[in-house]
Amino acid sequence: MEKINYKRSEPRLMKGNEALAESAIRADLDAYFGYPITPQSEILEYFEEQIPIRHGKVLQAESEVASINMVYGAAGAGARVMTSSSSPGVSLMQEGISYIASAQLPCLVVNVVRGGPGLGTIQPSQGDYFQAVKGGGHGDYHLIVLAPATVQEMADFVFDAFRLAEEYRCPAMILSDGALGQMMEKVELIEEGQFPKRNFSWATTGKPATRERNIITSLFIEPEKMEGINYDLQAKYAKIQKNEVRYELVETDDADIILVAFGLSARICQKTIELAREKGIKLGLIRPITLYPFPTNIIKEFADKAKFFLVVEMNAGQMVEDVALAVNGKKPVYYKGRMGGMIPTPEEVLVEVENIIAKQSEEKR
Amino acid sequence: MEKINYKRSEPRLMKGNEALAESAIRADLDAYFGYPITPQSEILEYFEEQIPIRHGKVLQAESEVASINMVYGAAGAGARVMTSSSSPGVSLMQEGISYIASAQLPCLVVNVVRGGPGLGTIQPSQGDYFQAVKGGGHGDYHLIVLAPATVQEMADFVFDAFRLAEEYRCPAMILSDGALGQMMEKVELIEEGQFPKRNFSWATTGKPATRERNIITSLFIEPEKMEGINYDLQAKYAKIQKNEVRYELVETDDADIILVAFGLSARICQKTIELAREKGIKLGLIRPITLYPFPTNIIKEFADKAKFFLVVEMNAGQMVEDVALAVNGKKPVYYKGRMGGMIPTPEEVLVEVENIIAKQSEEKR
Amino acid sequence: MLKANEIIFAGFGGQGVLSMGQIIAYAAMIEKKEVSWMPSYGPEMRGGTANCTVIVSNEKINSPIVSRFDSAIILNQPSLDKFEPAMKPGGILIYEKTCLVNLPTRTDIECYGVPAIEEAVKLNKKQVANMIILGFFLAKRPLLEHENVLKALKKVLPERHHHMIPVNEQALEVGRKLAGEMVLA
Amino acid sequence: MLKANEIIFAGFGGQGVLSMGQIIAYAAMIEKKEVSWMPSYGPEMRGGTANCTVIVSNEKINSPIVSRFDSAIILNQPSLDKFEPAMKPGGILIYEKTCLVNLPTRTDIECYGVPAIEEAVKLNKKQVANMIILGFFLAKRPLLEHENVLKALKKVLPERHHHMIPVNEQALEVGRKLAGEMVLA
Amino acid sequence: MIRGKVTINSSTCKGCELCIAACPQESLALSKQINLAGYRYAELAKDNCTGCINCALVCPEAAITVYRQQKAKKSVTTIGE
Amino acid sequence: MIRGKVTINSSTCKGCELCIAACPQESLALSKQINLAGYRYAELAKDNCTGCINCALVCPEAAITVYRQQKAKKSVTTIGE
Amino acid sequence: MENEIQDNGLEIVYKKPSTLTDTPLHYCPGCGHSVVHRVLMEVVDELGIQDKTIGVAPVGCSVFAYNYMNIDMQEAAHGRAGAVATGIKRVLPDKYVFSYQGDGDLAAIGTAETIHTVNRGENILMVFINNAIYGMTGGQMAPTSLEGMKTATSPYGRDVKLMGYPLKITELLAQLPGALYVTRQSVHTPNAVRKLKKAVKASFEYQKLNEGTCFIEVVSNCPSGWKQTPVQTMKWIEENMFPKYPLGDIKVPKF
Amino acid sequence: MENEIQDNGLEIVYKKPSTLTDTPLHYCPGCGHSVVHRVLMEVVDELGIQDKTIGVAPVGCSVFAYNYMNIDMQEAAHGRAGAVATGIKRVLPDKYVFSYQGDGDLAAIGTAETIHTVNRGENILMVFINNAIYGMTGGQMAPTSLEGMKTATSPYGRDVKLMGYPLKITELLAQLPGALYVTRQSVHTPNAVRKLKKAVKASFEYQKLNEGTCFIEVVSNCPSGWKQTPVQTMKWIEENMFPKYPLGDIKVPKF
Ligand SMILES: Cc1ncc(C[n+]2csc(CCOP(=O)(O)OP(=O)(O)O)c2C)c(N)n1
Ligand SMILES: Cc1ncc(C[n+]2csc(CCOP(=O)(O)OP(=O)(O)O)c2C)c(N)n1
Ligand code: SF4
Ligand code: SF4
Ligand code: SF4
Ligand code: SF4
Ligand code: SF4
Ligand code: SF4
Ligand SMILES: [Mg+2]
Ligand SMILES: [Mg+2]
Repeated sequence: MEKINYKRSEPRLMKGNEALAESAIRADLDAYFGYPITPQSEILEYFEEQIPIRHGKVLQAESEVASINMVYGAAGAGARVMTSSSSPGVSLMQEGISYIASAQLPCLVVNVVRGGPGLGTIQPSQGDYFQAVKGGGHGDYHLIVLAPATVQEMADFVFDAFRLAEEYRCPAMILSDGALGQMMEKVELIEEGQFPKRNFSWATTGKPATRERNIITSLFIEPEKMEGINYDLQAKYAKIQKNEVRYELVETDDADIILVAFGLSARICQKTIELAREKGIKLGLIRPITLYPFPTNIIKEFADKAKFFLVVEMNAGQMVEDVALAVNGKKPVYYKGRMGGMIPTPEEVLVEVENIIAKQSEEKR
Repeated sequence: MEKINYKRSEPRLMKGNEALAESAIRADLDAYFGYPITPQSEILEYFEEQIPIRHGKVLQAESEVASINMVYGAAGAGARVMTSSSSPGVSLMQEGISYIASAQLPCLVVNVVRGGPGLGTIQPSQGDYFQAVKGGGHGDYHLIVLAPATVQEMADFVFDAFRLAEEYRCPAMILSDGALGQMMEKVELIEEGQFPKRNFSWATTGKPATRERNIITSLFIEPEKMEGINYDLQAKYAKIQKNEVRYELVETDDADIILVAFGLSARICQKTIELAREKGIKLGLIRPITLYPFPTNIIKEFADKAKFFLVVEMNAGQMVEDVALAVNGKKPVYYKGRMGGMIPTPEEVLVEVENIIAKQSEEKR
Repeated sequence: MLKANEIIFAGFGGQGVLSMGQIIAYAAMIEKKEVSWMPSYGPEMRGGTANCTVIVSNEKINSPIVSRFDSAIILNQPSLDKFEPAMKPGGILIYEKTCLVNLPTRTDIECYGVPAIEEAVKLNKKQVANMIILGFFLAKRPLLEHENVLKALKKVLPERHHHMIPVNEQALEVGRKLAGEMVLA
Repeated sequence: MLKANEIIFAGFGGQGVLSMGQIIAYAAMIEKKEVSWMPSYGPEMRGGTANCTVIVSNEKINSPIVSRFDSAIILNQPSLDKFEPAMKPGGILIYEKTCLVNLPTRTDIECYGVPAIEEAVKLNKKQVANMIILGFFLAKRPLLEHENVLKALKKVLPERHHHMIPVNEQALEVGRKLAGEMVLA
Repeated sequence: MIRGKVTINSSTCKGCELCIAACPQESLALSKQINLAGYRYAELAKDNCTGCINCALVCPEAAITVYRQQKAKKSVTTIGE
Repeated sequence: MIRGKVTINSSTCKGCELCIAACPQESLALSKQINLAGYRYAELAKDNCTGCINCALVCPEAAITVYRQQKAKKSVTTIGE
Repeated sequence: MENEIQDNGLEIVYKKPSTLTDTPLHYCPGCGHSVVHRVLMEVVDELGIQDKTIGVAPVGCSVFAYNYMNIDMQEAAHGRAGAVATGIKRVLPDKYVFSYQGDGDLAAIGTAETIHTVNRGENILMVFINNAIYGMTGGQMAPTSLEGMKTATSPYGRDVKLMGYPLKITELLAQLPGALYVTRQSVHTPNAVRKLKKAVKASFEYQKLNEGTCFIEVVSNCPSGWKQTPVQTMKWIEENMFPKYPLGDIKVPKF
Repeated sequence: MENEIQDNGLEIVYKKPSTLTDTPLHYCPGCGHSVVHRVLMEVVDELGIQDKTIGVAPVGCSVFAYNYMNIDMQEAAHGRAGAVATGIKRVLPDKYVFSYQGDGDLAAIGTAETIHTVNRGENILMVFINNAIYGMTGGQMAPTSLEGMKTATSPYGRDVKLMGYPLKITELLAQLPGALYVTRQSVHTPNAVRKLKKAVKASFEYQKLNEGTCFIEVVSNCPSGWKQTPVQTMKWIEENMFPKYPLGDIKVPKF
C-alpha cells in the first residue's frame, strides 16, 4: 500500500469517533448519511455540528437501510460519501453493501463494533470480522477492510479508505470497536486540502450530449453477463490482494512465537509481548492492518520460523481461520479470545502462551 | 445425525419449492411469514393456497425485514415457524437472524440462492455459502445449515431442520438454489402426523401464576453476562459439531482424487465421476449435507488417502476455505467454479481434474 | 431405448412448452422412470423465450442440467438458433412449421417441421398445437406408453380445463398420425 | 516519576468524573506525554455509575485497557467496592468524604477522604467538588505542571462555562491546600 | 374533416390493441401477419384517420407516428399535446 | 376535609419532584438526606394530605402508597381511579 | 409491606400494582416511561389478564421494560416491535398482545412495520411513547422532534427543510382502515394519567373484539435529552408539544 | 426515419420522443409502464433537461427503465429508490432527480423510505406506478391490491382482515408537510395520458423551486398479473381501481 506524507496539524486530544469524523471532513467528504447507534453516535453528532459551518452535506437518515442506500445514490453520483454504524446497524446494511460492491461504487462504511450477537452489549468487540471480510451480504464480493488500533489510525485510515475505494471502485470499511471509538488519544490530523477529488467518468451527473448515458446497476439478468461482472470483481480483488496488503510487525525479528491480532487486540498483545519478554519468552506480533486483503504471505513466511501462532481476538475465533489458511498446517495455530464485549487482558494472553508452551513441551516428552 | 424412518406418501412430481412447502405443512408448521422473490415465490404461493384449507397461519409480510421479525415473535411464542427468501432478501434478514440466534429461538430460514452480488440474476448460485455458514449478521453465531441436492431432500430437510432447530434452540437454514427450487422431480413426501410438537418451557405464551415470567431477549448489557451467553452458544455449537454432521460419500472407496461439492454442484460432480471413470480416472465425491456443522473430520480422513481435492462450487470459491482448513496442508486443495448464476458442466469439471493431473505429473518430472 | 433421453422444449411463453415437458415428466414418473424437469425461468416469463429441459432415464439422474440434447421441440426462431447446435448427433428436432423463418440445417440429426398450428385450427382450438407436436414426438420417439401420457395430461391440465381433455387427446392423435405420414422434413 | 500512571476516576454520572479524567489527559498531552482516556460508557450514561481510565505515560501506550490502577478517584460507594481491590500496592485512593458509607480498608495503599463537597459549598459552587479532589490528587501525585492543568481546564470546559474558570482554579487550589494539611486518611 | 395518417412500427408493436380501442375513427386493426416477436401488429385499416394522436398517446411501445394535414404555421414538436 | 396520608419508598424515589409539583396541598418536599442511589427523596412535609392520589399517579417510580380515611364501604383496590 | 387497612382507620387507596416487579426502574428521574409502565400494569392487574398478556419491548430506553413488567415479554429489534407482535398474535390469537415503542423505534426505523401492522389491523395494542427525541442513544433528533428543537444531532435546531418535519404518524395511522382506536394521551398531570389509563383499559377490551389495532400515543418527556428538570419538562410538554401533538381521541370505534 | 414534413403536405404531429432509446421495451403487451416511460421522456425532451436529469429505477417490472430512458440512471435496491434519490439530490442539488417505483417497491418494502423521503420534502419527483400487483415476480398481492382481488398470493381473494387493506399511500403522503404536489393520474385513455403529462411537466418545474416533493401516482394496469387483455384492463381500471383510487390532484402547491 502506498504511503503518503501528508502535512499534519498540531496534536489534539480526541475521541476515536470524533477524530474519524474530523478526518473525513478534512478528506473533503461530500456527504455523510447515518443513523444513531452506540458506541458511534458521536460520528453523526460531530458531522451535524461541523458540516453546516464548514462544507459537505450531512443527513440523519430514518434507518441504516436508508443510510446505506443514500450512500449508494450519492456514490453513484460521483460523491465522496460515507456512513457509519455499529454491529446491528451494519447487519441491516448488508443488502445495500452487496449492491454497492456489485455496482462498483467507492464509499466508506465504518463499523464501530459492539458485542453480539443480537442486541448484545455496547462494549467493544471484534465479532463482526467474518461479516466484514467474508461478505455478510449475498454473493461473491469483498470490501477493503482497514482495522485501526489507535485514535490516530481512526483518523488516518479515512484517507486510506477513500483512496483505495476510489482507486478500485470498491467499498471500503473501517472496522473499529467501541473502545477505539470512545477513547481519547493524542492525534495529529492530516490537514485539509491535500486530498483531491477525482472525476469519475461513470458517475450519474446528468448525461451531456457528448457522452453515452451512465447507468449504475448491479442487475445483469443474463447469467453469462453476471458471471462477467463476477470475473471483473475477482480480477480486481486479485489486484487488491497483490498491491494493497498492509500489516505491522512488532518484535518479530527474534520471535519464536507469533501472536496475530488486529485493532484493539493487537494493543493488548503488545503489552503481552512486554510482559513475556520480561520472562524471557520471545513473543512477536503480526498485526494485520488490512483485514481484506489479508496479509497471508507474511504469515506464511513466519510459518517457517515460528514454533506456533496464537491468534488473539475479541470474538469466538474468526480471523484464526484466515491465519490457519495462511499457515496451511505447517505449524499449530491457536486461538485465545473473549466475547460479547469483554476484552482479553495482556496477562491472560500471556497465560495462554505459557500454557501452550507447557503443553507442547509435554507432548515432546 | 439421527435418521428417522417416516411413513411416506406415493411418489409425486413436484417443484422443489412446492415440495418444500408441502413438506412443511406435513411437518405441522404453525406459521409462515414471507415476501415474494424469484426464484422462490412458489413457497409463499403454495402456502397461501394450502394453509387456509388445511392448518397453520400464513402471512405475506411487507418485507423480508418484517418476515424475519415476525418469525422471531412467533418462534418466541413457541410456534414452529419459518420464512423463505432468496439472496437479497436473506441479506435483509441478517440483523433479525443474529437476534434469533442470540435469543436462541428455533425456526427455519430457507434461502433459494440466486446469482449475486447485488440484484444480480435470478439463476441458481451458491454465492451465499459464507453468509450462511460464517454468519452474515453481526456477532458470533451459527445457523444449522442443510444443503439439499434433490427435490426429495428439499422436502425431507424441512423435517430435519425443524428437529435440529428445536432440539438445539438454534435457527436452521436450508441453503438451496434457484435450480433446485424450480425443477420438478419425483418426491415421496413424509406423511402428516408423525412429527410431534414440543412444549417449550421458555416460550412467551402468557405467564401463569405457577411459573416465572418468560423473557425472549438478546440484550445482556453487562459484557460479563453477554460473554456468558456467548459461551453457552459456543458450547451448543460444539455439541452440534460433534453430533449432527451429515455428508454423503460417492464412489470414494477406491478414489484417489476427491471432489467436494454440495447441493446442485454435487449432482454435477456425480456426472463428472461417471465421465471420469469411463476414462479410468478414479474420482470420488464428498458431499457435505450439513454445511454447518461442516464435515471436517471425514475430509481430514481423506486427506491421508487422496492425491488432491477439487472443490466445485457455484461461486468464486467459498467452501474451498473450509475444505482447506480441514485438509490443513496435507494435500493440495483446488477450486473450480462458476459464478453469478452460471452452472459448471460435468465436462468442464472433468477438464479441470485432467488439467490438475497433468500439472501435477509435470511438476513431478 | 436409450439409458436416458434429454429433451429440450423451447418457444415463446404462452405456447405451452412448459406443460409439454411436464406431461412427458409425469408420464415417465407413472412408468416409474427417473425424471427431472427444469424450466428456464426469468423475467422472460412474461413473453420472450421460455424453455424447459426434461430428462427421462432408467437410472438415477445426477446432473439435471444438460447442455446437449437427444431431442428438441422448437416453437420459435430464437430457440432454433440456440438449440440446434446443442443437439447430439442422431438426435431428433421437431419444429412448428409456421414459426420459423430459417429452417434447421444440420444433417446429422432428424428434423421434422410439423404444421401443428394449421392442424390445430382445423380442430378449432389453436391452443392444442403443442399437443399435436407432442403426439408427433412420441410417435417418433416412443419413450412412453400412450395411456400414461393421457394420465399425465390429466395431471398437468388444471381442473378448470378438464373439459378440454378430449380435444387434447384428439390433438395427440393428430400428431401421431402426422408422424406416420412424415418421414423426413 | 513512574513510567506510567494508570488512574481510575469513578462515581455517579453528573459528578464530573469524566471531565476530571479529561483535564489530566489534556494536561499530559500539553506536556507531550503519551496519554489515553477511556470512558466506561453504557446506558448508565443516564445516572448510575460512570468512570474513566486515564493512562499518563512517558512511553507509547499499548493497551489502553487496564485492570489494575496506580491511582483512584472515587466518588461513590459502588465505585469503591469495585475499584479498591483493583489497586496496585502502593497506589493512592482518594474519595469524597460524604459519598461513602463504608470506607476503604486496604492498608497497602494510601487512602485519603477529602471533604470536597463541604469545601465546594463554601465556594458557593457545589459543582466544583471534583476540581477540589483533582487539586488534591495532583498535590499528592505531581504528575503535571500546574499551569498545564489550567490550560487543560480551559480546553475541557465548554466555552459557555468559561466564566467559571476562576472558581475552578480556586477549587484546584483548595484541593492542593487540603492535601498539604492531610497526611493520611 | 382534418386529414391524418399514422405509421406503425410493425417490428416493435406488440399487438396490444390499445390503439385500436382508443381510435375514435376505428381506423386501426390488427394485421394477419405476425412479426418476429410473434405478435400480430396494428395497421391503419381505413383511410379516415384525422391525426388526432389518441392512438399514439396510449401506445406503450411508442410505435406510432402521427401525421396531420399542415395547418397555417404551427411549429413542429415531438410532443403529444 | 378528607384525611389522607402517603408513604414514600425512600430507596426507590429518585427525587424527580413530580409528586411535589402535582400535590394540590403542597404536602410534599424533598428530604435533606440522600439515599443510596444518590438522590434526595420526597417526604410528606405537612399534615394536610387529603389522599387525593395525584402524587402517586405521576410518580414514575411507583414509590408512593396513598391512604385515605375509610369511607362507608368502598372495596379496596389497587387502582388509581 | 403495609396492611390493606391500617389501624388508624386509613385505607390504602393507591399502591404499586402487583404486576410491576420490584426491580428498580433504570430510567432517569422523572421519565415518563416509568409512568406508562405502571399504568399498563395497573390495567393488567385490574383486568386480571397477567397470564394472557404478552408484551413486546423495543430498542430504546424502554428496552428493559421486561425487567419491570411481570408478564411474558419479548425484546424486539429496533423498529420491529410491530412485526414481532404480529408474529406472536398470529400464533396466539387468544392472547392479549401489546407493543411498546419509542418515537425513533416506531416512527423512524420502524415506519414500514408500524404502518403495515396497523394496515393489517393486527388485533394488538401499540403503545407509542413520543418524547420527541432518541433518549437511549443520548438525545439525538427523532422524527417527532419539534421544529427548531436542539438535539445532539440538530445542534443548531431542527431545520425542517433539511432534516424533515415533525412526523405526526399517529394521524397517519388513524386513517388506515385497520386502525380501530387511535388516541393521543399524556402523562404530564394526574388527570392526564387517569385518561391514559382509561385509554389503555379500553384498548385491552377492544382487543377481544378482533376488530383492528388500538394505538395509543403518549406524549411524554425526556428530562435528560431535553436537558430540563422533570418538572420543567411537564410544562414544556404543554407549551411546545401539545400545539403540534394535541391530546385526545383521533379515531374511536363505531359499533 | 420519416422526414419532419412529408411531400404530401402532412406534418408529423406525434413521434417517439428522442430521449427514449430504440431498445425494444421488455414489458408485456399493453403494459402501462411503457406509457409512463414515454411520457416522462417526452417531458424531458420538451424541457430540454436530458443533461440535468437523473432517474432512479426500482426493483419491479420497471427495473430496466434505464434501458429505455436515454438519461443517467441508477438502479436502486427493492424499496429504496427514495433513499437513493435522496442521496443523489443531496449531492447534486441543481439536477432534476426522479424516482420511479411500483406499488410493492414503494408501498410495501419501501414504506419507510417513501414516507421519510416525502417528509423531508426532498426536492425530487416520485413516480408511483400502482398496478395493484407485484408484476415482476409473477402477480402476487401488493399493498394496493383491491379487496377480494385474486392474485398468486391471495388465491381466494384478498381477505382484508387477514392480509391488510388496500393502502392509499398517496393520501397519506399528501398530509406530510414535505409534500409539495401530490396527484393521482392514469394511463387508461388518451386524455388520461395528456393529464399525466401535464402533471409530470408541472412536477419538473416545481422541482426548481426547492419547495418539497412532487408525487405522482399513476393508476396503471398489469395485463399479465390481472390475467386480462390490455383492453380489458383499461376498463377494469375504471370500474375497480378508480372507486378506491380516485383520480385528481390531492395536494397542490399554494404560492
Ligand atoms: C438497528 C439499530 N439501529 C440503531 C440502534 C441504536 N438505538 C438504540 S435505541 C435508539 C433510539 C431510541 O429512541 P426512541 O425509539 O425514541 O426511544 P427512547 O429512548 O426515546 O424512549 C437507537 C437509534 C439499534 N440498537 N439498532
Ligand atoms: C429485497 C428484495 N425482495 C424481493 C425482491 C423480489 N421482487 C422483485 S420485484 C418485486 C415486486 C414488484 O412489484 P411492484 O413494485 O409492484 O412492481 P411491478 O412489477 O408491479 O411494476 C419483488 C417482490 C427483490 N428483488 N429484492
Ligand atoms: S391518429 Fe387518431 S384517428 Fe388516426 S389512427 Fe390514431 S387515433 Fe385513429
Ligand atoms: S398500441 Fe402500439 S403496441 Fe399496441 S397494438 Fe397499437 S401500435 Fe401496437
Ligand atoms: S395524596 Fe394528594 S394531598 Fe396527599 S400528598 Fe399526594 S397529592 Fe398531596
Ligand atoms: S414522584 Fe416519585 S420518584 Fe419523583 S420525587 Fe416523588 S416520590 Fe420520588
Ligand atoms: S434518556 Fe430520556 S427517555 Fe431515556 S430514561 Fe432518561 S429521561 Fe427517560
Ligand atoms: S407483468 Fe404486469 S407490470 Fe410487469 S410488464 Fe407485464 S404487464 Fe407490465
Ligand atoms: Mg424517543
Ligand atoms: Mg406493482
